[in-house]
Amino acid sequence: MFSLDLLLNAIVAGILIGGFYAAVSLGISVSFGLLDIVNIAHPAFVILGSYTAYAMNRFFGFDPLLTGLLFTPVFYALGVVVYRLYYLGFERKGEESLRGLVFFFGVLFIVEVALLLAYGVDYRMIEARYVGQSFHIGVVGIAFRLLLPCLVGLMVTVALHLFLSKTFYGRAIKAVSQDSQALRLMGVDPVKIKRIAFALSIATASLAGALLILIGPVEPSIGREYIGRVFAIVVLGGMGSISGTLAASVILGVVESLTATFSGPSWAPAVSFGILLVVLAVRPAGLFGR
Amino acid sequence: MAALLEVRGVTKRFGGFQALSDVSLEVREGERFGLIGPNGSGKTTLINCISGALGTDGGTLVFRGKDITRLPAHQRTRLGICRSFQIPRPFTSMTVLENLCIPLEYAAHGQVPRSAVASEAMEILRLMGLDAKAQARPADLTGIDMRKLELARAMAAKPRLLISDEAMAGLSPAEVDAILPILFALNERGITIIMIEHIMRAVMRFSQRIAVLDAGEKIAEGTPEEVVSNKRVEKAYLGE
Amino acid sequence: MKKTVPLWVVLGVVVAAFLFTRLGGNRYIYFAGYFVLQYIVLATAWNVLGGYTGYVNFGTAAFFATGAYTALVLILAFKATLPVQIVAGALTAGLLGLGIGYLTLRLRGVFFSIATLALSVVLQTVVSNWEYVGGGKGLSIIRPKAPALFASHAEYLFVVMVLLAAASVALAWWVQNSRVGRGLAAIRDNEEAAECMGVPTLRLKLFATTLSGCLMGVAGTPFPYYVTLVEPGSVFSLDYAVNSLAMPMIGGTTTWVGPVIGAVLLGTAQQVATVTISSELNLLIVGIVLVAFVMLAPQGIVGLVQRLFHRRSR
Amino acid sequence: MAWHGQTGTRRRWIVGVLIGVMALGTAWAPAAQAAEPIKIGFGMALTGALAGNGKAALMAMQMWAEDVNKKGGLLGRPVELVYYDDQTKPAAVPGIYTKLLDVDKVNFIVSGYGTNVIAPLFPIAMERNLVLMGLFGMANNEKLKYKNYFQIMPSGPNPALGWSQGFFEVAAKQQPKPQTIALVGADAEYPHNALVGAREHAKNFGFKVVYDGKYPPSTVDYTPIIRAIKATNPDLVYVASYPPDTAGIIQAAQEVGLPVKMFGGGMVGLQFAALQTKLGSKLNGVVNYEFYVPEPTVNFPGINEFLARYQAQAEKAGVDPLGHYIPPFSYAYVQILGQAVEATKSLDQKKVAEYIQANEFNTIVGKVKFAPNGEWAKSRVLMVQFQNVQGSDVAQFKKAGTRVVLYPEDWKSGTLIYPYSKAQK
Repeated sequence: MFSLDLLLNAIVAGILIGGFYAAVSLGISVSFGLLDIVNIAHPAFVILGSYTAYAMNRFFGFDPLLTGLLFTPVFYALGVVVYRLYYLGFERKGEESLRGLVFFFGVLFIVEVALLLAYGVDYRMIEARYVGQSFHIGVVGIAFRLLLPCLVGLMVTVALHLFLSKTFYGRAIKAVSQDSQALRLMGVDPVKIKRIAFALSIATASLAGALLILIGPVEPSIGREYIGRVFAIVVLGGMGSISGTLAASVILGVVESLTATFSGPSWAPAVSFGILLVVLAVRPAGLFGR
Repeated sequence: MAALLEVRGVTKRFGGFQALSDVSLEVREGERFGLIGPNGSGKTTLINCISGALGTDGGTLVFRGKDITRLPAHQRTRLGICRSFQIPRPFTSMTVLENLCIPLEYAAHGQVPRSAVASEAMEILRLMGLDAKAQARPADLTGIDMRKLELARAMAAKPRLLISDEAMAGLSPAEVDAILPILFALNERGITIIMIEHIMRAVMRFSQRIAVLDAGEKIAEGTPEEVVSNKRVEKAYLGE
Repeated sequence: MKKTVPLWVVLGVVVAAFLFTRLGGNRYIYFAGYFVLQYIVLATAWNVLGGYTGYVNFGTAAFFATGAYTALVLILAFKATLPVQIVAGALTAGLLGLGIGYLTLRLRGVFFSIATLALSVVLQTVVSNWEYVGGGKGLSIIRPKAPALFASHAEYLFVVMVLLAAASVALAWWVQNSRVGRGLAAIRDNEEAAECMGVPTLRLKLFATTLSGCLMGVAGTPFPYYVTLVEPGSVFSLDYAVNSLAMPMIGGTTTWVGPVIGAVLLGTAQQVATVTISSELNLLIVGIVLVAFVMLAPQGIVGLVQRLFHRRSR
Repeated sequence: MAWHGQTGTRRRWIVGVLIGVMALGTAWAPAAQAAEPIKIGFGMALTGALAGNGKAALMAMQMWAEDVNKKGGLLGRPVELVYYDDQTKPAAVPGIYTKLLDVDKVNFIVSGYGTNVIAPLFPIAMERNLVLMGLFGMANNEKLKYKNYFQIMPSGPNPALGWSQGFFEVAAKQQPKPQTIALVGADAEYPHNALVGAREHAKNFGFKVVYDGKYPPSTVDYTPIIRAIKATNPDLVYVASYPPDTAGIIQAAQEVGLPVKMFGGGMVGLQFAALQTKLGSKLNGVVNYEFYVPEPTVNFPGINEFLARYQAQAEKAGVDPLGHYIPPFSYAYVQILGQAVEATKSLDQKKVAEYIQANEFNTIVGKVKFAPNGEWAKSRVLMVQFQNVQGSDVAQFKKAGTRVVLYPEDWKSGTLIYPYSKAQK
């Protein structure tokens, strides 16, 4: 049952899905990798993004990607609020890591249940002209449903990368967890920098959520399935490295796709998490870490 | 005097960075030994290797005639090597007194009867002038008291060799003058002390012998006077 | 003298529970009681590692499931009795805990937590692909007649759970008040300093992960006879991870009482909610209470009470 | 009281009692209790994975209680439904039913929705020899052989086989006869059972199995799976899936292009408006199982009235607007219990069980007779093909013509468009 055609398709499907994984993981890469904020509620915000896209599509006929983009400021504001709570409750007292973890666990629950109350447990899907369309390059078939999320994921990755490396605020964000003292000396408030960075990470969830609902149906607790995957990617990618996150996303996507194609899909989750466990045990700095 | 600690050709690498290359030195029983060097010269790495926080990539460590190169840190502590940390690391959830009970119960396990642990801890606190704060939490201590707690806790481990890692960094001259006598007093009780310090005045006054590290190598060793007049040392500190 | 006190307390509690079942009355109490008691075991177990030692474990379900599936395998293979299942479940889950303990060699803080999360998923996938225990579909089992002295399985499982809960609380009490407990607290506060003060950190961490895993596994062993359906979805339910973490956090993590208070409050609240409000509100309450507690009362209920006490005495 | 123990006509009852109390004073209260209600207890998935279906089922059951009470109740006593949320969690079931039996003192218990919450009910029912009505459980009684268990899903005495019988019967009749088959399903309880049956059918009908795979329910992208299936070039593809994967698989099949002759079989989700309207014309050609479709051949007495009432309420309750799948059957399983109580004039578990075992019932899902193992004596799983679906209008699914019945012969309402690709055009 092995054939070149299958292999190529599996790899391409993996890369496409990998681009999407990158979009979901970027937020955590920033919050967890750069700020040391263990936002395990991030996938819940992504789902919130999905439902926003769903609601806007259902009631106003908006394209999900458009909604995703339009709502980034709203999510940014949401991020500011969450960070404020987190800062007041934990960071200021120097108790961030463990209690903060529990805090986000609670936030995850609250977002999920709020969505449940509002929309129920049924799977929601979205209609768009390009869903269900596909084209072929040689033997390789590419679905728009997967291609668009991949492209958008890549665009967000590149944009974030440029922002972090080229702008003043970007460089400040990169420096904040390592040397907040130096920032202070330069007259920059590290808390403000962290707030911007965290809000930015939540803003990416708006777009990622729109992509998620393009790819497949969504229900409120589906985010849990992404927690492990996303942290696997961020750790594999070497904590806070944007290019590493992208590379790890693609690797995970391709590995999952290959297992699904060739050795029975029921082992796919064990493969990705197995990689995570091994990497954590052998090389905690990640594959692309320093 | 017999050697208490022998460091023989110790080497340590971090990735491609050579942190220590072939460092050897000897610390004698009862001695006050100073370890100095510019920032990044490998002082803290060397202590980490001696105390067991880091493994070595080459060389041997001998303590009281026993090879300790492969021993985990807590066992070295039980043999009698104890260090204080440059940035104090108290057990934050415990009172000052309880902080001292940990080494008394673990490092000095068997040496102090269970019933005597609390009184022994109080004794050490009194020696350090911390007895009034016995029930305080570390978070409520002043900077200098925190340093005293760090030393007191190390003392409670009943060490033969105390490694004091910049116990006086950031303190005012008056505070330095408060810490130094404590170290002298400890030494008089027969504890060998390795002092790592940036404050030259303190090291020179305290140490009987001094070793100088630069870029992971030992460049000089001798009495304070010998070291001060050493050309290589001058170069290392002042540059060309 | 003092050492034997918890032993007598445990024995007393179990005998009292047994006599209680002899009174008859409505069986619902045993089921509701079982639910709460099971969480006393889980919360106490979680706290030995999370509260005393400072390693947050998200993988409670993995250990719980290890216990449940060990019991299932023994039932399928040897028709083993519950006590045998409990001992075996404790051993296998303890072994898994020991394995996790070696992870702490390299993984501190959050990384450890993420690894435990991953462990849960890997284990669930493995079980889902293991046909002998029913795979992803699960397996129904038929329980044997309840043992003599007990009117039904409800009573039997209830008394067993009382024993397990009392024993784990006694163990936690002992750990907390022993040299070991103080060593664990030192690790929680500062692992490197603890090692330098002669605390054998690795050995103590291994002890904590093993004991914690072992107790979690024990909590899972009666599951097959309780539900009579063992299926990955419900055995690996996120509930176990969330509750076993939320309960100590709400009760207070530094003492043995904290998890017990948390489990009794939260467990009872959930049990009551199941038969009253019956909606998502139930979950919402858990989430909000959890967030409120970590933000406003980081020391949990025990901490609140202590503070109140302090203020009065001053 | 406001929280539980809800009767179908609760509001009316409360209003009635209030008026009574106001008019006659407290002395009236004992009189109201004279006709003590017959209580039917159950746990139902009102939260958790199956809550969508659970809520719809509950609504239909409440409609039944309303109907019965309007006609004067059972044995002259009103019917009261006592229910709790089982959160779709098997572990919650023992506690809930013990409370129902020992605290609420219900007269009968019926199951919640789904195989996994039915399984933990058996020990409780068996300990006390209770009648146990099951709602959509698959092969629960296989090992236990409990004689008082009756299950309403029409998959027949051998559920695993009855489930996919139609798919294979229809396939075997086509010319040229298909030779190969791919089997694929989610790694969970129902798909597993369905695939066991499909494998056996494949053997019996002489189809060669060229692909046999499971995927985890958390799969994000189904294209690799569809490609792997396509590479084995099967004539038939039998899929046993849950709603999210059903959607994913159909989408992926559309994108990859699946040049097979028949596709579908055991996909859960296509029975509901949500997926039907979202997938729209992509469904054309898909052959899948159903229990009820609004075809002229499938006309049970009372079903149309029931659906009209249900559909009027559905929008507000936020449940499936069509109600073709679970609601009629959840109405029917309490309907049977009610008929048995009336016929035996008794609340005795043994008598009622024996009556249900021995007799045929006329329900809104047609005539129901149970086999000794508590399943339907004869399978009535319909195999339908989606045809002429256009756009996402829900109204088209309320009428005949979009889901044509191919099997069994008794209910056949159209012919198969073969192969699959032809129906897609």
